[in-house]
Amino acid sequence: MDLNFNAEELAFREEVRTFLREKLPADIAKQIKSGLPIRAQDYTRWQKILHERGWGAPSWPKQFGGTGWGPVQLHIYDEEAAAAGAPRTIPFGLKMVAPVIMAFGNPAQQQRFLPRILSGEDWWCQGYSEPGAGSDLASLKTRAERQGDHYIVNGQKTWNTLGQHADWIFCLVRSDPNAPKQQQGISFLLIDMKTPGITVRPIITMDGAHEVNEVWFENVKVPVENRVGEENKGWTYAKFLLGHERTNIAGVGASKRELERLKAIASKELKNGKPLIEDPLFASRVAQVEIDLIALEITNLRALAQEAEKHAPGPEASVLKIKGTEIQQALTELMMYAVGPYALPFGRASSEEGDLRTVAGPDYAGPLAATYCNFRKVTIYGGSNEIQRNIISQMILGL
Amino acid sequence: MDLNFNAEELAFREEVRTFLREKLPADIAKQIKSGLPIRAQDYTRWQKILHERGWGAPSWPKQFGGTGWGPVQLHIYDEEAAAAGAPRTIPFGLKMVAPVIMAFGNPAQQQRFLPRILSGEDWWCQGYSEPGAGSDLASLKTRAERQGDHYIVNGQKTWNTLGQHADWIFCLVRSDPNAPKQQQGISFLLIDMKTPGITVRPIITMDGAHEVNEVWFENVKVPVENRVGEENKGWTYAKFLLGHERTNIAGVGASKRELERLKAIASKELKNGKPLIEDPLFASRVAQVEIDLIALEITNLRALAQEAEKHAPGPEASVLKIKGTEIQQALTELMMYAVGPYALPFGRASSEEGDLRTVAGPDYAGPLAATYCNFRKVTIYGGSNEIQRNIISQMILGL
Amino acid sequence: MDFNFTEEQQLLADTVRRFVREGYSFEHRREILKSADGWSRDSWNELAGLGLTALNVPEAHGGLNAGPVDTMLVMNALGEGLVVEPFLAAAVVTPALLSRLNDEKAAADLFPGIATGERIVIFAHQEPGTRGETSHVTTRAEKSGDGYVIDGYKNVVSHGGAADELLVSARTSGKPTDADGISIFRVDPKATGVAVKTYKTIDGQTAADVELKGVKVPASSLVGAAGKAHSAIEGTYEVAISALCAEAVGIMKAVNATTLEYTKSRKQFGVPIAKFQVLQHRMADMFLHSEQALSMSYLAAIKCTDPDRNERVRSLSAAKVVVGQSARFVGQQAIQLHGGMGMTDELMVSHHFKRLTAIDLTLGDTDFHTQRFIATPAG
Amino acid sequence: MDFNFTEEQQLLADTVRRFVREGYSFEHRREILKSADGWSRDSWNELAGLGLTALNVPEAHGGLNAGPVDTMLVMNALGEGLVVEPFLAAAVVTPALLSRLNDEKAAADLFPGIATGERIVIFAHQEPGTRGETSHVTTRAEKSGDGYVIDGYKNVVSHGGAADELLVSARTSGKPTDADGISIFRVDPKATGVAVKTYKTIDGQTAADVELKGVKVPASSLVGAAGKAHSAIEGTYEVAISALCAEAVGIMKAVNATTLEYTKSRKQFGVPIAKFQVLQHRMADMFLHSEQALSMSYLAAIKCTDPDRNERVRSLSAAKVVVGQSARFVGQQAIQLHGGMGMTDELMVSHHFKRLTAIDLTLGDTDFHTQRFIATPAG
Repeated sequence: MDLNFNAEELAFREEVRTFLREKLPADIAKQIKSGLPIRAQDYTRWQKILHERGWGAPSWPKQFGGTGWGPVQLHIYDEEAAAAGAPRTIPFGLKMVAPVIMAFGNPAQQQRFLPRILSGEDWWCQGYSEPGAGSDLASLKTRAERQGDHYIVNGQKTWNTLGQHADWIFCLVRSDPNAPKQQQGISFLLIDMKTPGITVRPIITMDGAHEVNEVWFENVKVPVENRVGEENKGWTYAKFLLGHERTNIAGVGASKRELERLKAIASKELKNGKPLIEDPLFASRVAQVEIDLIALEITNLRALAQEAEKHAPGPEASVLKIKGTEIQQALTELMMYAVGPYALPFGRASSEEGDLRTVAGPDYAGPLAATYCNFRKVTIYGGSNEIQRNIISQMILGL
Repeated sequence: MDLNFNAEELAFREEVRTFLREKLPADIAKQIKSGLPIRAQDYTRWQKILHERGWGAPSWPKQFGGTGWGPVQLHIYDEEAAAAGAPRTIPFGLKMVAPVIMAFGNPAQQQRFLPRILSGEDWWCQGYSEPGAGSDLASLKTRAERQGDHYIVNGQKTWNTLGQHADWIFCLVRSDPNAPKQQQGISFLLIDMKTPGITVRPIITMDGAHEVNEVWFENVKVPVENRVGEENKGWTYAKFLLGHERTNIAGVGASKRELERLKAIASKELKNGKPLIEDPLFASRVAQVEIDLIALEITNLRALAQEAEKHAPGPEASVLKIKGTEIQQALTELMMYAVGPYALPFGRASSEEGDLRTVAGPDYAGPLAATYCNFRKVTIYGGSNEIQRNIISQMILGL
Repeated sequence: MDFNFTEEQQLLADTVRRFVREGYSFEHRREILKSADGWSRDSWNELAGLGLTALNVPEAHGGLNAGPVDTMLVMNALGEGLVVEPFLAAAVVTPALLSRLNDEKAAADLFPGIATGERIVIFAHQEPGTRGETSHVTTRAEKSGDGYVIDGYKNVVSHGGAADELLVSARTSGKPTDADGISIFRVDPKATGVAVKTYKTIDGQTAADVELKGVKVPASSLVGAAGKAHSAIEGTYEVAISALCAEAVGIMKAVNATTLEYTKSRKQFGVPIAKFQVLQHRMADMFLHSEQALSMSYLAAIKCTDPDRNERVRSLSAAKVVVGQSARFVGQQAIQLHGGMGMTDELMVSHHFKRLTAIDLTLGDTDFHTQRFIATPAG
Repeated sequence: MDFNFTEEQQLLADTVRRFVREGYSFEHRREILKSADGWSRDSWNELAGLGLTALNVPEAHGGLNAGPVDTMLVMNALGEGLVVEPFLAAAVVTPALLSRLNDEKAAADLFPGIATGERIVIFAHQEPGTRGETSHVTTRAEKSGDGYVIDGYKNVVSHGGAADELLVSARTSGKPTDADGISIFRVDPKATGVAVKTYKTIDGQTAADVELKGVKVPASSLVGAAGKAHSAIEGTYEVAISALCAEAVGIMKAVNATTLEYTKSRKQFGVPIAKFQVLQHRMADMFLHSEQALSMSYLAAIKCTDPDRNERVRSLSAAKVVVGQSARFVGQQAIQLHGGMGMTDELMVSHHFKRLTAIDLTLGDTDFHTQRFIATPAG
């Protein structure tokens, strides 16, 4: 047993670090390390840089232009990128629709869509959730009626993340309303966001951000050639996609970066004239998160090692999701409490402007309350933590 | 609104305090204030003293020899008695069977049983739970077959508290196995513990104590005159009894006494050469319990005030049970941690001897781990805290 | 022992509740939030019309001379409606301070306008690094000729931008955290050297940073005895905590009700999510928390004017701890149980959540009050 | 990165697990607990026969020179069976100490008997007030003629009553918590002035208080350099923590399994209680805790011999915190989910619970290790 990386893995880490040091734009890294949002164009800029290096799709197999990295390399890459302040991967193209197209799409679809995802030319978004159908995804109602070589799509999707920037949306639609079971009669469509009849309506969240949308479809014509796989078999592809969604869910690298930020803030803030980090209660709260994070890091490595052997992430991913998100929330909470009343001035987030105005107090205080509010989502989305506990009790405990 | 007691209530409190100061035997108070068990005979001794004063049954109406006190007086009495180190009331006679006999027993039963409970002559125990039927009490299996003017009782009761000292047991038995519903066909019997066929087998708990028993009935003859109320209507009386069981469930007085003991111990124990109570983390844990207890005290007073107006405790009792027991457990836990490794020497509890040997370390360390273990029961018995949360969600939230 | 309210108190509570229900809808509040000032003079006048601005003003100065229990009932109702007008800052805190400074002239000058709601007077005390410590004052007032020159910085002053006049705490002697040496000055926010930077806060309220640079004030602007303001400030602080606790309790009540409603109507897998035992127990815990918080808001109201300082401090800090922890639990779980919908600006629950968050960050957080409780011996 | 064990390690783990399953039933253990000594020489000899007493003894002295990972696997299995024989005290702690003291003569004297299991040598270090602080030594050894006179008091020495020989830490110079000035002496428990008071502990193990009153020992009884033992003691302590963590992980695994079984079979209102979602999530949380604890037991095993002191201390304290918190949660919830049955002496789960409780109280509790973690800067 050896928790350390081997020589080969260490060399790879060095390669990643060098690349990040040389190529990661300083303005982007600064924003991220300050807890500030970046602009859509920054994500694309970074994707193009990665693509140039051949690292546009770390998780794809080589045949489609991916790196072919194994789980440990992927992990090293993710952690280093997070620590350096690289943008997170917007998953909808690279990690969601692409694996589905690779596995179930036809060669024409693969050639048409994958290279543009890799290069950052196409921004994808997700059309899964509908109002009233959260965890119960299969109850979706958006209709697709076949008319010749087109489907006519009508309905409404919600919780669509960053769709305002998207060129394409992948959608689950009900193509057979008479199927005997909910899960049957669903098809998987790729839809050009420029198609007439699509309306994107912002959902403003309590942190003031425009991160999610409702997407309305009104008689939207979608060529049949944009259907992935068989008609009415979409649920199979949807489940496949959800199995891929949890990649790097533990978020250890990003949490380490945020822990450092927390410590930096708590060293600057004063309590009774001394740095807050020296207050015994606050120090113990920081230590608790740090210790939990150390444990999560190893639990994550164990899951990786298992994945490397079995080639499939198991229900253990639920453990990573729960602990990972609890730690993320604890970090945002402690940072907010660290600045006390200066967390209150509301620097409204705007990913358009790539900035978050600090209206009063130290620069670092600006985004903290908004981020705290925003991070309430992490225990809700991607299968709420309650759902994750259901999964553990069913899949691991056998209940 | 006034949280303070009025003049009349204050005068009553003074009366109680004076009585306790003068009449509570010092040896008993010392045991209790040291967290040590007392002997069965000590409970009886104290009951006789209370009886002499006319306070043998604080919660009974005057007509049966009770004090006729209202909820606030009862509360004051309970709190003062707990603070002074008086024995807790063994509830089975005074608070469980007696109200049932008063409400549903015939005059002969009332005259026969109640005075001997009041005087401490009869020690009662409870025959409710059975193996396999915990919270699901109505599924009980102990059979009572009518033969002339007797019932023949066969079966097994468990979690019988202190039955080894008991003169009488009240039992729920199944008198009609063919009743259409579980709750029907149950009768409520009073059984002399000296009747042939009764065997009391100790259940030793993990703290080494003999506090609970199994009670076996083998062809035990019980005169029909010992049945309370109607045959097969016992479930009604059982429910009535359970409604009375939660009296003083918050246990604020006893917890205040234990909090003082915790502080005393933490002032004597050292950490880094200073009193443990000055350690910032330990102090914050003590403060947290103390603050929770302050809140519980007022929540309890609010419930009392409501009870005084409505003359019936509501589902709010579940709030008191949950918070009360959580605080009790926190106190036993902190006391154990306060003495550190000296909690480990196992001073086996023995309520027979009324003592608990400290085998090593300071006297106060002796009972702490055993008490910690013992107090795991408080969130289990009297309706587990999970059941209490069910009650809140059903009866208060209407779910 | 008596948990009943007087008929007048019941009436007051009903009146404010009716105002919130009928005159302060979520949509109406949304319009107010969008406005430049971030609060509504019309709504303020309505509150004044109900007598709320006079509530804590002595009778001698045209007020109702009500007590903390009345304030509690009002804050409860205002909390439920998330009313953003400066009732706490201008009609609770300022009168509490002014009453405690024993300055008849200032009282006679200021109270009548406060009572009618015409003048908004705001106490500017908090500074960066204060963290709840009432004696933390680095702003200095130096004697200069007939008056004083004030230099310092006050931060996140609730409704500071709405002030017609400021009451500024400044040190006339002593070191930054000495209790002795703190004085209160009347300062015109438009005076030379005063810079008021107004902004909105996450909870939809407004606040301001107030910079004082060589601000000259006459000797007559001193309120109360020089250097002796600390005990008045501390007393005011306890009154403010009590009011905040009551506000949080009102919010929690609303949050629990809306969460219950939401989980009953929201279906997943064909059943209302309120049928899931885990969520039922979560809501039972939310109820438990809010019951304990309610108890402590009663204690806070009763004890915030207790003459025994230690008893007062311990009770108020204990209340702030219980309410802070409850607010955090109830708020976070309400969002969690509302799922994605709870994250949106569109539902009241996210606004309730933000105000609960702000309350925990105001006047000292849970850690601060735990430590203050520990440091204060029982009476 | 590699989470696999070698074939030899697998074999070792299987062997010990088989011993526990086949040779150490709950009933057998119950008999051992009832015996006067509270542990079984026969079982001890069986463990020795499996090579466990030689595991941590250097090869040069007849041992297997295994590492902390092997110890981890053994402790895991012994934990599951709640083996009460002195493996940790006599076959892990003592060899770790002796190896670190660099005293060839003492090593040559003591190791062979330790390796065969024939001699039980116990390290007596802890004193009242130690609370995990390794440098807290008030026992004094004063030079006197050719030797030393030792006075002091050691408390809750694990298996102290079983010792054929004691290794006693005593201060030859310095103040009570100085790292410098601590020495180790070989002491015969039957020597004049030594009083060993043996007792059973709540977890079914045995311990002793050892009083030393004017105990005369020759100069040759000093092991290692005078006054320089602290770093060896601290290193030993980390090894012991690592072993304790592994034991707790073994217990938690067993506890989770038995709780799952119990809730599946126990019916209330006609359904197995495992069907209640609240209990399902509770068990999911128990699983989560034990997974995090397992991870930390790996880290502890790898880092307990790390040459970088800060890295070692931080890792081991972090491990003790996670394992302590997990042990508390898993233990308490296991009893809660077993209901009344969990309270009884009759079920293994109550014994598991008590051992988990004891582990958290041993070698510094969660608060102590949180503070040690905070006080130790990252490498």
